[in-house]
Amino acid sequence: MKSPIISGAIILAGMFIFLKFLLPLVTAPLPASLIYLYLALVLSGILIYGTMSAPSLEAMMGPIFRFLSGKGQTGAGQMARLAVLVMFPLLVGWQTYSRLVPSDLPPAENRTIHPAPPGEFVGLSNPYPKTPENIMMGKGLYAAYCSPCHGANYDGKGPAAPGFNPPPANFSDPGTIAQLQEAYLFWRIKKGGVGLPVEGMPWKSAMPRWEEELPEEFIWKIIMGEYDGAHQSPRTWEEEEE
Amino acid sequence: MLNGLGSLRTLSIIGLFGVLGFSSAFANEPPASDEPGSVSVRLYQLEGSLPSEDPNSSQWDSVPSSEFNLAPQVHWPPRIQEVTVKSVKVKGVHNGQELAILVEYADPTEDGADAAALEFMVGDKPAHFAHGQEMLQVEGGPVNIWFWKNESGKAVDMSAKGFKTLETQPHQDVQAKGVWQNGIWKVVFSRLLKTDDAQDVQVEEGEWRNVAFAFWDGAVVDGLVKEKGGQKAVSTWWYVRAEPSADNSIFGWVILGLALAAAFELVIVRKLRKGQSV
Amino acid sequence: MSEVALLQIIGMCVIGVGILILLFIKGMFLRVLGFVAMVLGVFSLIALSVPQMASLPPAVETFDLASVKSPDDLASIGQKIFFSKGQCALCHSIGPSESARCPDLNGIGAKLSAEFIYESLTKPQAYIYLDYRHDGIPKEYPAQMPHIDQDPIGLSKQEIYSVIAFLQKMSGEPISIKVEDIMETVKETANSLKVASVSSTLKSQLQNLADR
Amino acid sequence: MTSAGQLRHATVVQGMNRMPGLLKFGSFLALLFLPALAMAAGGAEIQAMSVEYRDVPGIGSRNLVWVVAQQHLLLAGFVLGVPIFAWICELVGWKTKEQRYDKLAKEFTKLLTSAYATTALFGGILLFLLIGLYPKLMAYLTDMFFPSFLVYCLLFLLETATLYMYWYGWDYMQGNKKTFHLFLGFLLNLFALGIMIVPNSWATFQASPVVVGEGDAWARAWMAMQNPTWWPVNIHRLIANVVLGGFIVGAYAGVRYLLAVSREEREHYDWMGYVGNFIGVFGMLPLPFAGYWLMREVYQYNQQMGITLMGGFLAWLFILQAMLIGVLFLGANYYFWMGITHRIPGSEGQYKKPVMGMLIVLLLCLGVWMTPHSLVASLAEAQKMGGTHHPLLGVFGVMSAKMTVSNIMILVTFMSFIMYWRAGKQETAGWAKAAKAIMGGLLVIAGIAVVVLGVWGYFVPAIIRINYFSVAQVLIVLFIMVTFTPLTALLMKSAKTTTEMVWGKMPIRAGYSLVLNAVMVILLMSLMGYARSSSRVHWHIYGVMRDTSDYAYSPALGYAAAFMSLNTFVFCLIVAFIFWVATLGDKAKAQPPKGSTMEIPGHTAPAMAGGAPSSGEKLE
Repeated sequence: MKSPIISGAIILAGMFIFLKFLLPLVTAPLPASLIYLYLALVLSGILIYGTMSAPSLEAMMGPIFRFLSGKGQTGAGQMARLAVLVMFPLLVGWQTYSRLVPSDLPPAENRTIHPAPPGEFVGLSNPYPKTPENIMMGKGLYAAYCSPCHGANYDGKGPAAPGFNPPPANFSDPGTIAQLQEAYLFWRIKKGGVGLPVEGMPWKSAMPRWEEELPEEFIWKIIMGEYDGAHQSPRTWEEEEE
Repeated sequence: MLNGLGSLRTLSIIGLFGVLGFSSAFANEPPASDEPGSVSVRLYQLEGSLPSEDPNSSQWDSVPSSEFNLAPQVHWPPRIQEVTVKSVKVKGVHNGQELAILVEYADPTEDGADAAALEFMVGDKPAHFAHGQEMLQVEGGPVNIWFWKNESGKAVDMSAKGFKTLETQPHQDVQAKGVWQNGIWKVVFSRLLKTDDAQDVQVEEGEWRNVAFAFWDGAVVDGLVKEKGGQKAVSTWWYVRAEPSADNSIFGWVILGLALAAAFELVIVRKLRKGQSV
Repeated sequence: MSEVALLQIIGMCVIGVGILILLFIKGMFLRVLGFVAMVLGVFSLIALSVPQMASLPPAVETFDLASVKSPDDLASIGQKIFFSKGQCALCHSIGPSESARCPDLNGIGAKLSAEFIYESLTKPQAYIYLDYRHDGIPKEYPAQMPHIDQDPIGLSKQEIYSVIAFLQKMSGEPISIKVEDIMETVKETANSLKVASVSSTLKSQLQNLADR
Repeated sequence: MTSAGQLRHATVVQGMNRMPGLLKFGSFLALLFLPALAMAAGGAEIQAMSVEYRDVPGIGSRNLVWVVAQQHLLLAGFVLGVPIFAWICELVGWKTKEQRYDKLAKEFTKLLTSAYATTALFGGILLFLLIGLYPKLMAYLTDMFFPSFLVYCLLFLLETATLYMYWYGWDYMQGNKKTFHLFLGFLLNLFALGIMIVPNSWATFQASPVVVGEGDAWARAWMAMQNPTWWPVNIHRLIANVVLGGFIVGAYAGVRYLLAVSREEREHYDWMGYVGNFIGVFGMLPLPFAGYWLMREVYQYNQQMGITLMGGFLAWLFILQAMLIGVLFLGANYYFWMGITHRIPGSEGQYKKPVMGMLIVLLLCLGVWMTPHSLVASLAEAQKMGGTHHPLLGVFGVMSAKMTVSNIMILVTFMSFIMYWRAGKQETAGWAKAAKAIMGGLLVIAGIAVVVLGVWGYFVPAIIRINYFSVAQVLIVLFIMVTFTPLTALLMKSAKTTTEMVWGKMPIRAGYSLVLNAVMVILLMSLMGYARSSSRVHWHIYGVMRDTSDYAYSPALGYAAAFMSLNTFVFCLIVAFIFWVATLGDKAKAQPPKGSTMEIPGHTAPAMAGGAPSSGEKLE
C-alpha cells in the first residue's frame, strides 16, 4: 500500500515537472514566482487533506516521525535516516549560499504597463467626429509618426521595435488599447514615455513626447486611426484589469 | 486512502489540463525567441593588467559576451529610420582598480566619422536614457557619456542632464581604442572603477549600474555623413556590474544556517524519540 | 543595508522567535502568540518579495501666468483647473458618462459663447438648466451648480477664462479667449487686491505683471 | 499653493461666522458637553492660520496616526460587528427557548462591553492627534461636516446608554421583560449603525468629494455626506465588521479551547469556536459582492483612482489580498471539514470524497485568482515571456476570470457548510430524495452557468460584462444560497440524527486554524485600509485639497505590510488583554469544581463525551 506521503510527493513532483518542463513546450516558460505559487497551493492542498482527521494525519505523518526518530531501524533504514539528517542542514546551507551569493540576474523590475494617468487626462473625450476623412488623416499621421516603432500593421513590430525595452505596444492585442479610453491614449501620446509616473519607469520608455511636435488635433486623429487600423474600439467607462 | 489519492491525482490533473486548455484558447502566440537575450553586462574579474589597449588581445577571447539589439533613434528629432548597426556584442573585465569594456559591432566601412558611445546613470536618481532628459512625474538625475570617434582616436568623457546640455567634462578620465577589421569595429573603453569626479559614474564592485549604447556609421552617402548627432543607433537601459571579489562573510552566514538547521533537527528528533508531540 | 533587506531580516528573526517558542515553550498562550508572530512574519516576507514601489507625489504645479504665451497654454492650464482646483469634474463629464450628475460638457465650447459660459459659472442661478435626457417632465439635476468665483472653490477671473479656453479647445473650436484679455484681468485683480490673506509673493507677482 | 490654502482658511472662518443661530446654540451645547470636540472645531481654526501640519519626532506623524487609526478601526469593527450577531443569537435563543444561545449572546456582549471603552479611548486619541497633526485638513472637514459631528456625539451618548442597559439589564430582563431587552438590542444595533456610517461619510468624502452647493450648515453637511462611495463603503464595512467579529470570537474561543483544562470548558469553547467560524464564513460569502460594488463606484467616480488601485502602483497589493483571502477560505473550510471528521465519529470515510472534490475545486480557483496579470519576474524571465504578461496564463489575470472563481469559491464554501449541517443526519421525509436530486442538479447548472458566463465575458464588451454578466453570476450564486438554506432547513426538520455531534474533541490544530483565520481577517482589513488611503495618492481630499506634508507619498508595499503586521500584532495583544481582564471574574467564579453547571452544548450523550484524546490528536 502506498502511503499518502509518497502519493503527495508524487503529485508535487509531477506538478513541478509539468510546470517547469512540459508547459514551456507549448508556451513561454513560467517565471519562478508563479511555479512557487502553484506548488505552494498543491502542497497546502496535500497538507490540508492529509491532516483532516486523526487517522489520515497518522497515515501521513506517522511514518515520517517514526523514520526520523530512528526507533527499531536497522541497516538500510538507519543509513537512509542518517543521510536525510545530514542532507537537511546541507540543503539549508546551500539555500543560504545561493541566496547570498551575488547573482548574475539584475534586480527584478516590474513595470506597470498601464499606470494611472494624471487627473486632468481622465475625463477627456475626442472632440473630433469619427468621419472617414478624419480617420483617413489619422492613419496617414500614424504611418508617418508611429509606424516606425508600432508597425504598419499596428502590431508593435515596426522596423525600430527590436531595439527597445520595453517593446512598443502591440495595438492589435486586445490587452492594450482595447482596454483603454481615448483620453488615456491622448495622455500617453501627448506626454510620451517621460510623462509616465514612477511605476511606469519613464526612464526606459522610448515613446516620444509628441506634444512638442504635433498639435492636439493630430493626436486625436491619430487615436482614431489607430483604433480603426487595429480593429479595436476604445473602452467606455470601465474598470481596468489587475 | 489509495483510492482517494488516486482519484485526487486524476482529478487534479484533469482539472489542470482543463483550465490550461481553456486558457490556451485565448493565448497570444509566444514571443519570437530569435532576439539576443542579454539583460546585463558582467565585468569579469581578472588578475593583473587589463587588455585596455588592445581590442584584439587574446585575453578577450576567454571573456563571454552579452548581446543587445539596437534601434534607430526615433525618440527625438532629428530622427533616423534606418541605421547600419543592428546589434552589439559587449564584453567587460576589471581588476579591482580599472575596468575595460569592449564593444564589437558590424559596420561594413571604416570612416572617420564612425563613433561609439556608452552612457551611464550617475547617482541614485534614475535618468532617462536619452541624455537624461527631463521626466514629468519623476525627478531624474544626470548621465555620464563616454564618447569615442574614429577621427580623434580617443574617448571624451561627457555629462548631460537633458537635451542640449551635453558637455565635455573638465576632468577627462576615459580612454578608448578602436580597431576596424573585416567589417567589424572593436572598441575598448577603459577607466578607473572609481574617480574623484562627481560627474562620473562610480562603479562599485557587486553593485548594478545602468548602461546604454549608441553607435554612428560615419559613411558618406551622397556627399553627407550618413549618421551624426541625434541620428544614430541606440539602445535603452541595460545593466552592468563589476564582478565582486569572493566575500567570505557569506560562508559565515552559510555556517550559521547550517548550524541552525542542525540544531532544529536535533531538537525535533529528540522530541520524537521521547515520544513527545512536535 | 537597504530598508527592504533590513525588514527581511527582521521578518526572519520574528519567524525564528516563533519557531523557538513553539519548540521550547509549553505555555499555550505564548505558543499562540508565537504562531501569530510566525504568520505575520511570513506575510511580511511575501510582501517584501514583490516589487517595491513607493508612490511619490508629483511636483506642485503652479498657475504661472508669466508662462502663458498662446491660447493653447491657457487651455492646458484650464485643463488642470477643470480637473482639480475648479472641481468641475466632480459633477460634469466631457463625453458620455454614467456617473456624471450634471450636464455633459462635450462640445459646450462650440454651442455656447465664452460670455455665456462665464455667466453660467459666476451666476449659476441666472438660468436653471433642467435634465431632458429622459422621457416625461424635465427634472432638476441632483447637484446644484455652485458660484465658481466664490468660496469654497473661488476661482479667479483669469482661472475661469482659462477653463473656458479649455472647453472651447475640447470642442474643436478656435479659442476665443485672448492672452491679452488674461493680462487685462490680471491688472484688474492686482489693482483691486485688498484681500489680506493673499500671500505677499503672489501679490508682488501680480503687481509685476500689471506693471509690464 | 500656500496662498490658496490660506484663502481657504479665511473662508473657514467666514463660514463659521455665517452659521445660523440655532447652530451656534448647538455648538455652544457641544462646548459645554464635549470639550474635546470643541477643541476640534475651535482649536483647529485658530491654529490653521499659521500651521498646516505638525510632526512627531521619531515615529513621524503619519505613522502615529496610522497605528492609532488602525487600532481604533479594528476595535470599532469588532464593537460594531459583535452586537449584530449577539442580538441575533439572543433572538434565536428567545425563539427556540434554548438557553445556551442566550448564554452565548451574553458572553459575546461581555466581550463587547470590555472592548467598548478601549475603542472610545483610541477614538479620542485619534481625534486629538488629527487635530494636532493635521490642523488644516481638520479645519476644512470641520467646516464641511460640523453638524454631523453633533449627530455623531448624540449617537455616541445613546449607544453608550443603550449598551449599559443592555449589558447590566441582561439577567434582570428575562422572562416577560425579554422583549424589551431584545428591543434594546435592536436599538443598540441601530445606533451602532449610525455611529459607523456618520464617520464613514467623512472618510469617503476624502476619497470621493462632491461639490457642495449653497445652503445652511446642516444642508451642506448632508450634501457632503451623500458622496458616491458612502453607501458602498457602509455596506462593505457593515458586512466586514460581522466577519471580523465572528472570526475574533472564533479565535477567542480557539485560544480558550487550547487553554481549557476541564472537559466542560473544552466542549463549550469548541462549540463557541464553531459558532464564531460559522458567523465569519457566513458574513464572508456576500463580502466579495459588496467589494465589487464599491470598486465599481470608485471607477465610476474617478477612473484615475480606479486605475491606481487595480492597474497602477497598488496592483501588486491585490496579489497579497488574493493570498490572504485564499488562506482564509482554505482555513474556514479546513475547520468545517475537521469539524465533520472529529465531531461526528465514524464519518470520515463517508465525507472523504466530497471533501477532496471541494478541496480541488478551491485550489484550482485559488490558482486562477492568485495568478497576477503582471507577474513577478526577473528581467531575463520577462524577456522570455515578452514582458511581464504571460502569453498563456495572462488570461487568468483579468477581471472576468477573478469574478468567476470567486463566485465558485463562495459556492464551494457554502456547500461545505451545507454538508456540515447535514452530517450525521438521515433525512426521513418522503420527498428528501427528490429534493436532494433537485439541489444537486441546480448546483451543477449554477456552476456551469457561472463558468460559461465567465468565459463568455472575454468575448463581449467590458460594459456588458460588468453590467450584466457579473451581476448574473452573483445572482446565480445568491439564488443557490437563498434556495438551499430553507430547503435544507426543511429537510433537517424531519431528519433523524444518526450520529450525535461530539463537542470538545477537536485537535489542537483546529484552535490554531481559528486563530489563523482571525489574523487573516485583521490583516485583510489593514491591507484594504492601506489601499483605500493610498488610492487618494497625494491628496487629503481627492482632487480638492492636496497633501503638502512630508508624508504625501505612499509607502511601498513591503514597508506597509511590515507595518500592518505590527498593527495586527498590537491589536491581538490589546484584544487578548481586554478579554483576559473581562474573564478574570469568571475564573474566580469557576474555582469551585462544579462542571455540571457549565453549559453543555448539543444534546450530548454522556457516554460519548469526554475520554482521553486519541494518539493522533497529540500531533499538531
